[in-house]
Amino acid sequence: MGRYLGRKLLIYALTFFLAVTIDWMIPRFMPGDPVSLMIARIGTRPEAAEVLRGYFIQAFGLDVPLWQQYLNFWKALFQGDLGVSIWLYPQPVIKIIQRAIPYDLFILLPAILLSWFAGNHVGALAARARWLDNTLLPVGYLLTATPYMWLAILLAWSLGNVAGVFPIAGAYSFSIRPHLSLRFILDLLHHWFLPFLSLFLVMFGGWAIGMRNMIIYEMESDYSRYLEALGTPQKLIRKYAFRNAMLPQITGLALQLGGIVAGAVATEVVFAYPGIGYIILNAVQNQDYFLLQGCFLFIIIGVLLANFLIDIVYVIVDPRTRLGMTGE
Amino acid sequence: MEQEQPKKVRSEFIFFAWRNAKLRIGVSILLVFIVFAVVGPFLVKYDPYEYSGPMGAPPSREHWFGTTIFGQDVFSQFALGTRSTLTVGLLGGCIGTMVGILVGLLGGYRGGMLDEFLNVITNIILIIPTLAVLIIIAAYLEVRGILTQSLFIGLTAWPWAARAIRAQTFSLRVREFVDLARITGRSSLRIVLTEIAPNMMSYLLLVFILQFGGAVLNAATLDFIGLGPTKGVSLGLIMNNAVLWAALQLGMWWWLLPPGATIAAIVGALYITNVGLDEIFNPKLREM
Amino acid sequence: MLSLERVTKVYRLGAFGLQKLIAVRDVSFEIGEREIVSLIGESGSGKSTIGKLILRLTPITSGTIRFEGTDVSTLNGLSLKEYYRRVQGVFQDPFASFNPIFKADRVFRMVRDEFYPQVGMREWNEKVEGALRAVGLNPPDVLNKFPHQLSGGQLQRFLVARALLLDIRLLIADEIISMLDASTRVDVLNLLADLKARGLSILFITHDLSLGYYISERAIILYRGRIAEMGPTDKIYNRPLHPYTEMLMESVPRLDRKWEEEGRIERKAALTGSVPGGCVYADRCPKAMDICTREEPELKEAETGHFVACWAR
Amino acid sequence: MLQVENLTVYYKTIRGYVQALEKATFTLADGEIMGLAGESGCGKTTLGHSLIYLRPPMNYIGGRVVLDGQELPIWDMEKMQEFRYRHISLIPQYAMNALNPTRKIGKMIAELLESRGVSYSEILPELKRRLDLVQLTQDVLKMYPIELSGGMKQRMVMVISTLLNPSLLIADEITSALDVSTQKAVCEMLVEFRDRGFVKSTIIITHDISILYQIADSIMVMYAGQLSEKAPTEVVFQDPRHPYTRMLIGSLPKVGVRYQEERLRGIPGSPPQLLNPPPGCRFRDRCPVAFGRCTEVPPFLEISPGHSVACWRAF
Repeated sequence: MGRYLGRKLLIYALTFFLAVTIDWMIPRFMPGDPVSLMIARIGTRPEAAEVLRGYFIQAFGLDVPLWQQYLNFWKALFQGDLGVSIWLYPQPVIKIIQRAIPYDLFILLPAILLSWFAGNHVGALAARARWLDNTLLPVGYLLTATPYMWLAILLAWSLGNVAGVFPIAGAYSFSIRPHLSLRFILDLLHHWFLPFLSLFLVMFGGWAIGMRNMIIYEMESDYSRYLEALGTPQKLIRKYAFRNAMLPQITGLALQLGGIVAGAVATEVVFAYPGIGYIILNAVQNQDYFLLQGCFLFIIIGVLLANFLIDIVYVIVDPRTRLGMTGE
Repeated sequence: MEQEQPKKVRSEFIFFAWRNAKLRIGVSILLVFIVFAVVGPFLVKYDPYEYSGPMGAPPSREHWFGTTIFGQDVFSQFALGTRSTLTVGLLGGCIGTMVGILVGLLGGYRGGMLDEFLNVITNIILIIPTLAVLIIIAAYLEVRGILTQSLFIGLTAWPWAARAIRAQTFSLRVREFVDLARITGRSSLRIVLTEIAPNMMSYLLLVFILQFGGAVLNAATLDFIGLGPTKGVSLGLIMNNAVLWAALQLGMWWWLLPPGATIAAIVGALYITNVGLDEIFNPKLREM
Repeated sequence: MLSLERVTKVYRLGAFGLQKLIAVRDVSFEIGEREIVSLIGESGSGKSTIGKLILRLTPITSGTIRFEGTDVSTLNGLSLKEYYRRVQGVFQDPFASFNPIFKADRVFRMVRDEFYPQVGMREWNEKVEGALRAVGLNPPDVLNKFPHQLSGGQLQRFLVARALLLDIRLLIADEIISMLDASTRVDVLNLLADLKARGLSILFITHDLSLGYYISERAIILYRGRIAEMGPTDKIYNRPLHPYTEMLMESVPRLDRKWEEEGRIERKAALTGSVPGGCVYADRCPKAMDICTREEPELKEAETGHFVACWAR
Repeated sequence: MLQVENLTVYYKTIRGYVQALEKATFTLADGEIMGLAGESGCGKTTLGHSLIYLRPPMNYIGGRVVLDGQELPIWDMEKMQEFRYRHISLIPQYAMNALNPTRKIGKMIAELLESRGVSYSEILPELKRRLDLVQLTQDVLKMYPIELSGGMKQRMVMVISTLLNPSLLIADEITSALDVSTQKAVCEMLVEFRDRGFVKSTIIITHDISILYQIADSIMVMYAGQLSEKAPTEVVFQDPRHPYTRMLIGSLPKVGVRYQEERLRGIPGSPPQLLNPPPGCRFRDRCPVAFGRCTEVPPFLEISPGHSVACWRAF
């Protein structure tokens, strides 16, 4: 078990190292001079441009040797200093991200966990009921093939615009100031529902299909056949198959995280939901590179943490990893 | 009668391929869009960004898919966008598959430290969310074209393919026919190309189809955030503009719905084709 | 002709090759001209690894393998090809030995591509047909077919015919009949005897003791990568010196006497298995002494040509 | 006591029915260990499995199976449920993978038994006794299958399969994956299970006839989906009457026989395709003594007590 987690941790550490390096490298080694580019795009008067240039050179730390820039970058990182935003100047990037994170968790955690839970159960049901299988499969494939933002658009248009049941922008109404009251919480949930639903639906399709295929595979495996030959009721065989089919689904969750992040970004853009995704959109539109870099790092950290959590869960549920019998 | 066996094998494949409804449906939908991507831009009457009609008009005879809030013809954008989206998918899918094949075959056949190294790299890139990297790269690129976009999408999408191909190579490498080729004095490269790769053809096709679908989705997401090609049109970009210019609030469904529906249909058709092919290649999944 | 001197093979396992598995340890033996030697062992004994080492399919960890005086590990490129011209192998699974998507006679074409590119097609085809007849196959029956259209026995003969196309001196036959049906097994076995009559030497790797007796003059008994006993086949079979060989001889289901007729071996001994220091068989050995758990016995000549690695002898 | 009459089972494929088992008729006495031998694809596994677990693509075509005076509804997956495990049990060929990898073995047995309405705690003392008998420590109940070696798993499955004292046990190729020494131990355990009354009768399916010589009371030889010969073990080896049996036994290398002294012969040719097998005796093409009558299917007739043959030359 120690070996298994140790190996994973090593990979995560390397990943983080690489991600930070990419983050540092890209503005420096991409063709073109990012500083001039930014100034040109911001398009201020010449005097201001000089001031900006000075600021940028200092902020990037471009006036010292490369290796020192690199070390400084890490140092600043550990002090929580991700630079200052251009879009919301002079707010520090980290503050902006900190504000957005609760919204992301609020959307992502329920969407991931519920879709995973529901998808697995419905998929397992589909594996034994033919009518459900025949309807679930096409629907499931269609859902996984749907771009996140389009499902979001579809929901916003149908339930928001046409039916007018749900609001289609923001995390809460403009008319309310955030405070702890039932009215505010209900308003929050009202705004939360559509983005949540669109994420939930796309992911649900993938989990359901994955579970259905895995369970059929497990039901064909040797241990299932043995139990069947001994006259075991289907109920127990299904229970075993379900349990064992869950294991690859857990690994699948770790692998899907990257895609889920992308989905969340797109969904937030559609609903103007103030999470990291919405910030990214604004950063892109305002050429706010520091903010982009910060978002990138936070996404990596989040994904790595989630991966590690999933690993721990996996070790708990699969005896084979506990006994050190498998390497991967 | 014995002599006819090989023909029988092939005809059996065609028999199953034809009988497989999933494959038939998937391939037909794909064909429709491919034909449209090729022919569509010739049917277009307007420049996609030209202000050619009334502003925000619903579909009409003159403007089949209506107009944007600026009076641009949505159908023109849509036809060109479908072409560029399919191109990115095809190119990105090709690049991703190629790199995956290269890394997977190399690591899987060679083994040892090289494999160990490639494996760690693969795992790392697998964990990093592709989109985040793409966003960072795209943001710093001054000029973004379809080619650069495909390149970057392909270069970040290969890890899972490499992993799957590596596993396949591993299982093929220890098969006796590989040993037999080795004691015939064949070089490693030739063995990989003439013994191992041909046995994975069906598998590589499946990998490519999935990479294709993934590339289409990735490109759409990038375009939608505003990091798509700086010139030209794409389906993601149409949605991006629609959302930015409040098509949602204004209820301009003709601007919002066609691009996403097309992406969903293309990717869905790819997935269904994939399942169908899998059933044909893998007799265990055939329903008797 | 072929000699192995203190050959050792260690596999590296686990992440970054940190774990080691000793598959073959300090194995030395020779194969002479026109000789069939049986290499007998259970699963995990390292018998197939030795075959792979001789065929250069896996690199040797230490020790040397010499073929007609040349160190095999020094071969490369052309000299390795010349080696393969003289030393060939046939493997256990006939169906896995053929690339399933190509016709079976592709293995012949490969030999021509690599070794005889200058030979004309007609001459080559005659040569192939000659080789096929030599292994008891009727060329029109088996040529131009896919592997799955042929039987396991036919495929194994096919591979022997492939080896015959070269000027081979030594054939490594790794469990070549273990996957064949009883009715065709013995024919392939007889084929090996015919090859010997044509002047070939054969290393016959098997787990089936009765086959080893039928075909070979000398036998080598392997246990966990070490040679336990080695010598003339009839001596090993009729008067085994190593307790492991004794146990094997008692356990093998024979058709001439039943298990009940002899004293039952201690069942527990057959069922446990942990790795100690000293003699690798000590934990299962009914005759184990103190020294057996401390020091590993060397292979000693107990009588002329009959070697055993056991402290009790 | 098992009586099988005209049991016919085909495999359904896209090209038609593979006639894997054709009109098998035989009886198995209480206490009998019968070896079922034949080449791969001769239908021995089909016969074994159709007695307990006949599921698609296997198709029941006809015939009767009577166990201890009761007819088995082998064509009905549901109705057979009652008989499985309690009356007929199976040690599968894939015994190494037959245990759920993510359940502790004891827990799995408990759930299996409870699902069949048997109390685990009541049977536990007997289970432990049997573990002792097959040289497994009681700790295995607290282990996961992956912690056991191949031989240990094999024995574990033997104990599980026979825990409810079935009347008939079908052991499918249980020795083929084992080493010589373990093989012997497992075989002797099978005999001991019979001797102690854990099972009444046993069918051992194997391609290794020398194993059967060691432990079987009788041997039944199959060829291309048809029964060829059934007789007490000694008779099969001393006085085989079917040419196939004779040639098969003649081709087996024995310790003490070398090619220089006695060159053994295999059986030329290969078995017919079972998709459209030729009419009559299916061994006809390879048989050295075939004659005109062999175009008719020979009946499987008892020619002396306990010795049945399907060959026109033997009658």
